[in-house]
Amino acid sequence: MAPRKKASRDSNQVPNPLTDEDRVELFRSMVGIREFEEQVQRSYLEGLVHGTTHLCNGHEAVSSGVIKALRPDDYISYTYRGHGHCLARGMDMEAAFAELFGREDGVCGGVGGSMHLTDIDKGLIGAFGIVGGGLPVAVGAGLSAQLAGKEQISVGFFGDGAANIGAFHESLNIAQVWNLPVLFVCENNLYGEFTRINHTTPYEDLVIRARGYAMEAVQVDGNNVEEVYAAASVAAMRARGGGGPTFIEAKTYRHRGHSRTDPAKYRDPAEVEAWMKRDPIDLYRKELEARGVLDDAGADAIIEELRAAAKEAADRAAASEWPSADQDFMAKTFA
Amino acid sequence: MAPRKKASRDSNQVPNPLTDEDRVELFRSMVGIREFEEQVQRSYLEGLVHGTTHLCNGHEAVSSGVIKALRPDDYISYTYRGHGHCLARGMDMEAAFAELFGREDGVCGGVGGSMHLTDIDKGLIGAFGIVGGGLPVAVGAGLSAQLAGKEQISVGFFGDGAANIGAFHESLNIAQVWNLPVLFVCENNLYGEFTRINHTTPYEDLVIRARGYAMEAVQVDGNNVEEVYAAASVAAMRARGGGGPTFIEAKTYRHRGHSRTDPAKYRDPAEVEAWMKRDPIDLYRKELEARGVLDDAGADAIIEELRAAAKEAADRAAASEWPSADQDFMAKTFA
Amino acid sequence: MATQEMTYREAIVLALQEEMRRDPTTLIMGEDIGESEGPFKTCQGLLEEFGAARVRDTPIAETGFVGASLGLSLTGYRPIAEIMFADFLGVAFDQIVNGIAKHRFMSGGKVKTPIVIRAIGGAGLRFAAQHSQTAESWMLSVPGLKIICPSNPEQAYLMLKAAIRDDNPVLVLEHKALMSMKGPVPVGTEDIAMPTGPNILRQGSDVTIVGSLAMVGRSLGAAELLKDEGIEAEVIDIQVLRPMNVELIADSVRRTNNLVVVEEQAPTGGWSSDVVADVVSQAFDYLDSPPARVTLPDHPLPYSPGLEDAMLPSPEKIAATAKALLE
Amino acid sequence: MATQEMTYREAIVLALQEEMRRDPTTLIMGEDIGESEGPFKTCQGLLEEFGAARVRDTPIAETGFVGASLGLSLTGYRPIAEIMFADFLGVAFDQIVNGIAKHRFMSGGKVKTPIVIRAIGGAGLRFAAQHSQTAESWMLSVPGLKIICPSNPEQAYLMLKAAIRDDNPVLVLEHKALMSMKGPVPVGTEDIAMPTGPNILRQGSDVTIVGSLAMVGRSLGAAELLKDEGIEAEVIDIQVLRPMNVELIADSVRRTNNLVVVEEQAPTGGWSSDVVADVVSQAFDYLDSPPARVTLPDHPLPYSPGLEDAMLPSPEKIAATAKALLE
Ligand SMILES: Cc1ncc(C[n+]2csc(CCOP(=O)(O)OP(=O)(O)O)c2C)c(N)n1
Ligand SMILES: Cc1ncc(C[n+]2csc(CCOP(=O)(O)OP(=O)(O)O)c2C)c(N)n1
Ligand SMILES: [Mg+2]
Ligand SMILES: [Mg+2]
Repeated sequence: MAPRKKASRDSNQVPNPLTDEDRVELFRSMVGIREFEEQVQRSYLEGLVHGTTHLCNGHEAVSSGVIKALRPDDYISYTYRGHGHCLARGMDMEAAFAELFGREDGVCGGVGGSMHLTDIDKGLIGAFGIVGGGLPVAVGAGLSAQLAGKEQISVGFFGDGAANIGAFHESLNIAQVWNLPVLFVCENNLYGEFTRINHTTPYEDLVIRARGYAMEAVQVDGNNVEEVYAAASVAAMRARGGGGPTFIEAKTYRHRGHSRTDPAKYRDPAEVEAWMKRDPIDLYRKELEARGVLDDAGADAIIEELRAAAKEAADRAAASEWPSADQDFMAKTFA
Repeated sequence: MAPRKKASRDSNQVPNPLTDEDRVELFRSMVGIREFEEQVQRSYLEGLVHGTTHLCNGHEAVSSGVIKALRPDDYISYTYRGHGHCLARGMDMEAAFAELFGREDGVCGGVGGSMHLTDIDKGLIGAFGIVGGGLPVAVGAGLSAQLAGKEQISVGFFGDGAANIGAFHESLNIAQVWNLPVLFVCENNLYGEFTRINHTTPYEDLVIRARGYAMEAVQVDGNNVEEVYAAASVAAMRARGGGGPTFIEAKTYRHRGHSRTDPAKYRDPAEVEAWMKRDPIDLYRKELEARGVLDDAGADAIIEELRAAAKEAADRAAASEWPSADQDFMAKTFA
Repeated sequence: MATQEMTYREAIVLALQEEMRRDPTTLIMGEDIGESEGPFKTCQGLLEEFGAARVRDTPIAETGFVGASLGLSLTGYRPIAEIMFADFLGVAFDQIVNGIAKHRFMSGGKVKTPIVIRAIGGAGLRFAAQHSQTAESWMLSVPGLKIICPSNPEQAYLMLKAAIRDDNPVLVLEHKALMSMKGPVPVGTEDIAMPTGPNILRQGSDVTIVGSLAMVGRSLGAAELLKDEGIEAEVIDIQVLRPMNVELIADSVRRTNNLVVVEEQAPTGGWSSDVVADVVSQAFDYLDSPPARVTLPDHPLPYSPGLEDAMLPSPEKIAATAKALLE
Repeated sequence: MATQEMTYREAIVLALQEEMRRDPTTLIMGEDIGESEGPFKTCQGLLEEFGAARVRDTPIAETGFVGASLGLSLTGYRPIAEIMFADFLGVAFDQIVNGIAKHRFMSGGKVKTPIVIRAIGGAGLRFAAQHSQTAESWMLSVPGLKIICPSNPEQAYLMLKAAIRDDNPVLVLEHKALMSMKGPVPVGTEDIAMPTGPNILRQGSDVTIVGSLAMVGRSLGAAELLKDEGIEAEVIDIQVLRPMNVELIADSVRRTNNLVVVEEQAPTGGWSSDVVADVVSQAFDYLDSPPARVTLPDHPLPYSPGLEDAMLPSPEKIAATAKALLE
């Protein structure tokens, strides 16, 4: 095995090195997310997805890489741009589509919507539509994990834009003071909605922010899924062992606009082009092919399979019933 | 003149070196604050001050030193523990006492109270009772100063405890991104109410927090008024020149409890003793005497004078009328 | 002054533009409002005309920039803060209720705080529970704050201009479902005054229907339905939620003897209860029926389109409620 | 179970103690609540008995620790968050209204969020504008939240225990002016239920007076004054603000035919309007007079003792209001 590129000073001690099966699984995970999102876009244009939706194309290596490093009883909080995290964690595609379509079979019965996919049984504790809003919740889950004493951890995913809001600050400080097993995973895609990071933050390397909390931190290529995995594995190991939280900055890029039909005209074409060349799925495919883990046909087959799976799941979801307006909503409000 | 101790790498370039008259003024400023607060405590025990009050005994060098570095058109925001800032800026003692006593002649007509002394004509833009609440306001005043283009600056005073709240974070980030002329002055007295900093913050040197914003920062001995002055002068010069904000951590200690009659039993007696030995007024008195700027009798005379002045101001304030409940409060609510 | 047909959104843009031209101490802050001109395009052309110093893209930090508006107002500026979705008022809440709304009073009436907070709220666009609130009831009880709600392009224009000229903190709640509503706007109006109470939009003698924002149009729709049944509804736009003044509504009720209030919020804690309570105390003897309220149900708003539609007060439901009172 | 005389504050401590003993998944977070036992001493002895893992001093970061309670509740714990002054609910507001209150609903009813937020509010102690609010009206319109208000030691004890056992987010508003009120408390009660509506504290046939928290005692005081004039007031403690249920009040009004609601908040946006609106719709034909409300004035609370006292609804003012209805 070729030596893996170092993600940080610790990444050469990855606790659970990947097998080839793991690698194929990672590839499948990313492709699954991509094909799901592509189908969401098509479904959106067909009028099946309502209101708004925030696609994560381009970010697949972050969700797939981090979540691969987790155990089944770990907790994850994420955002309105959270389809990828849910799928990487095993959310059923049909249930996810049905939620986006507002149907009864949706993972939240159609009342949550695209921004709020939640599946507590998988540790998917919530998708937060208020920027930064999920981080205190991740801290709470981290405290829970610490108290339970079962080496669980909690992960809070968030964007670069979220690093400027108060909830972020309070969360990182509390996690550090209480030495909580929390991974703060910043998906730095350089934009908060339509505004580039340089307009809102004093620098582009958000890993710097962790210094203010004296928190362990690492910056990774968020388009390199194994590098993400390695960093998350190390951080998870540290957290499970009582070593406290880690800030992981994953440099990535969103391929599409912020939401819906945003054409993202505010981005420099050269920047877009440079990043599109670094598509995390293409990169990994090349790496796996170079390593002989997958061949071209094998990779194509996976893509075909998952594209078809997404399409079928969407079709089934589109056939699902609308939720009844006569149901007992108060029972959904109060337990 | 003996070389001044270095506060930071820049402090040997203090833009406006102090004259002996300045030094006496600084001493008077600190003594005035101390005598005011001592009188507040007596008045509190006599039932003249209502509700609660937060004394700043021990912090005098911070307010006096920073405010000495300001120009008349600069802006200052501060906290419930804000009597010192107001007095250092020239608030009339009687008007301050009258406010604490809830009288008509109070600087806010008796409706503000001990936590909310405000005097806009002196640039004393507000005392904020919500921890961290004054910092966004200081940022706004800093933006105002930047837009006006008159080399004004804005200062936001706050405590160590406030460095953990969201408003702090958002304020520092905005000030840095917008390169605003704001001095963030942290009076690190090691306690937020009854809880020591080590329970709430990952370290005791809050200057570290500034790193997360890539902000210029300096730590000073908050009980050494000239060191505070020097650091503030440098930061003010930088801000006026377009160099952006500075974080100033002033290490200090409160001599009394958090508020009212809190005996502050939660503090280690050795810690209290060590700090009481470093009373900023005693230290400066010794320094001025050693330098021959003041002699013992001169220092005593200043203390006597200001003690008497505080007493008289309190007596006059106590004789002031109660505000009428029949007045037009809506006119105080809306302009 | 000329009347021009335009959308609610364009009316907002025009008001901002005219007032920013008029007064160089005005400035606007918000997320993605500069080059991107705001997610709802409510700041179209502003950056180009007024430059980056006065049209400021902020970090995602509502506490920070809303709080900054207090500092600006105390030092000679007239800041306008745009809150992209009214739901996000929650993250700036403390600065609004404990800071901005109280600062003048706590100073003994010695400072002025000319601040406008514009927030775009409301349901109907399938934005689900965290992006569909009008949110005014959160602040309805906060002394020191004015709250106004434009329900059409003319009001969007006039009210925003008035708010910008007002020397006090004004929360202007705009409704996202109204953004493309068209109507005549008296362009260039210079004689501007803050609205001080409600406004009668349709006269009628049988029942008074009061609404705000998107509920005004639905109330007018209900009036049409009622007309078909021979019932003449008077429709009133509440316009000003704070300070609340129901005299005109009480007057109307003295004529119609029946009252329905329509609110796009939960049944508890909203302004419709205030209207009922105040009207009852002012016009008790004139009421032929107990005032009725049509509100959202007492749970968060669901995402699914059919569900969202079923929750919102419809013209049919409003009309039925009014009719029931008259029976 | 034995009845024991104790203060409101001691009743809070006891409820916390008993429930934390009963259920190891409970824990409490707040500022200065550990060694210092809380600024109002509402956490006396807790650290000693339950240790620092379950009695947690937090940084000054209400958004952080209130939000953390949502994460804890989703993962098997029953967190209790103490907000030192109810006024500080403002800084945690978003987490409460957009997060905690909506999370179960948005999940399709699939998660449980057993969270208690205790907040100590209220006027009368000369704490001025930023430290004297009861603040409940900020959240009165927020579906998904329960809000309860204990007005005496027994209720402080029973309600807090019930809130801790409830599987939903409950905001328990305690009043700082009641902290040293003494009364009998049924120590060790195991049969606990969440209150679902108001409670009659004094029977009377002439007028119904409804209050909450410190206004309950003042209403009882008013009833004594009225008695001297031959007027029998029925005094009702609203107890539960959310979900609001006024049936018992409407029943009472059907007997007394007159209603006064006393609220320690501004005249707009508070629960007294909801009570009036709901009672009017349920008992319209039984009302002999328009329901009256006694509230704070529509400006922030002033500091000066005489001013503060003049603002608060006094027994005299409540009695005079009731009397005026009967004239
Ligand atoms: C408190 C708050 N303010 C504003 C918004 C509107 N908003 C939604 S997403 C977003 C940008 C967030 O950027 P980032 O954190 O980088 O995440 P990304 O969308 O790039 O994944 C904004 C401003 C919001 N949801 N919440
Ligand atoms: C948001 C908020 N939370 C809690 C409080 C209660 N409180 C008042 S002062 C204080 C401690 C503040 O400590 P620090 O910032 O260090 O300032 P110091 O009092 O030491 O000067 C606390 C917790 C408050 N006023 N505001
Ligand atoms: Mg981003
Ligand atoms: Mg401190």
